Amino acid sequence: MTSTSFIEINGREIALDKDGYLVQLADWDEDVATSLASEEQITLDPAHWEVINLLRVFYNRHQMSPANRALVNLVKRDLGPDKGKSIYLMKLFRGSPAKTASKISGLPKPENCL
Amino acid sequence: MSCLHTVNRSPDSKLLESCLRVINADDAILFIEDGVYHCASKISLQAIVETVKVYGLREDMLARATLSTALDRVEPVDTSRFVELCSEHDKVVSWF
Amino acid sequence: MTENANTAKPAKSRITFISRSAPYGNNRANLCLDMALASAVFEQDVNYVFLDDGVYQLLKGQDAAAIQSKTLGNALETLALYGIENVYADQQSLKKRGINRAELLPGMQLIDSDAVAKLIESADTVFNL
Amino acid sequence: MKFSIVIYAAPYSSESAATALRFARSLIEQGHELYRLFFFGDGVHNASKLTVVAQDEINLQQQWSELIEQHDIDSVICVSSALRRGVLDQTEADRHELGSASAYESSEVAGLGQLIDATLHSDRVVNFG
Repeated sequence: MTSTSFIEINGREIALDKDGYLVQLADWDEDVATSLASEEQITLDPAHWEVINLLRVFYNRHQMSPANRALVNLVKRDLGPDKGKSIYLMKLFRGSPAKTASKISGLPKPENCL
Repeated sequence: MSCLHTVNRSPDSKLLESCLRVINADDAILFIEDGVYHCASKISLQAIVETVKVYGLREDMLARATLSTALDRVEPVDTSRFVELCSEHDKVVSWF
Repeated sequence: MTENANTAKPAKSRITFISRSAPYGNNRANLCLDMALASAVFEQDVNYVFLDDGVYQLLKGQDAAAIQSKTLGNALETLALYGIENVYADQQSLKKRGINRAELLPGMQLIDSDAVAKLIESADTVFNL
Repeated sequence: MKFSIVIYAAPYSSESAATALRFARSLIEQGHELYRLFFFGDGVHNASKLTVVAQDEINLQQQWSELIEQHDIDSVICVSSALRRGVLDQTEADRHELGSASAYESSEVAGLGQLIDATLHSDRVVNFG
């Protein structure tokens, strides 16, 4: 078993693995997302939410977490060319946008293959 | 640009058929593993156009008792010649 | 990726993937897709060809939940998002299996055997499984 | 000439892993360079060190490891294939808190980027499955 830590949200104990990903994907809700974001020093605003919602729809449909390239194209396709840019997403989600945004959106931890 | 195709399954598999559909006339085929059962099969070899060179991996033919029954069209090659064939052709496509 | 200073090679190669296996019964279709997506992430020039039983991957309406598996057809829909535009289905393989164009996922270009041969010929590397 | 070899087959289940091993040996003997071995899918079992083989049969995994060490070959086990199949190096075993490693130290667990890199830096990529 991977060692876990817990964050308390609305009286619920939410288990995180040591990389900060949800142990149970079903634990995700908007309050959990807000809390996961704050662990990354990110305060969620509507610009973040539209990407988070897009990612969750993408995951539910395709059962995969997109790599950065696919995320950029996904945002470009669904939110328009102004937002479908690495630089825009990097401002919203520091580090690797696909990884950070996937974590906050409650998607599974990537297998490090890509 | 010529290409070496390796085929590793027996005639029942239809793997050779797939390979032959997309092969170019100056390519070559090397039968390996269970693929060497093609080496004694007139039907298999007839399906391969004359310009395509046909090889069989000697070690696999020996193991499967197909070395002595192989048809003249097939040139038995050992693994070191397999390596040479890979470098003599521009690329290798493995059918398995 | 590790760069080796004494091997100056172009940063881009042309890779043709031939996906020849039906989904679910074994993992070859998934391995092929994983390789192609990785190639796209590393910005290689990718061609993706569905041949033989591989065309079964393209059927619309797959739902693999009942066999505890991810639905491959839904994953294939992401090829375009990964920048893989050259996606082909072999006409003869479809015909042999009685599959009509209308039954296929969108975005497939139907090609004949000669065109598949050309995609093999023009590639630097071919992955075929 | 620079070769890379991709192995999809588990040892013993089919002949392919043994064919690949003989091919690898032969190309090295002929003075070619083996740029990378890439074990993918069931092929990752070739890197498992927790194996016992009858005394009068060859231990393929051990022979791979000896070849890799003897010639200092860059040998990669695909991480997503390996984790699923329990072939772990110490780093992955520690990361997932699974105790001891099960892969030979001669191979490294890494991603598909290493395969793409191999296609870029090799003159020939030869697949065995």
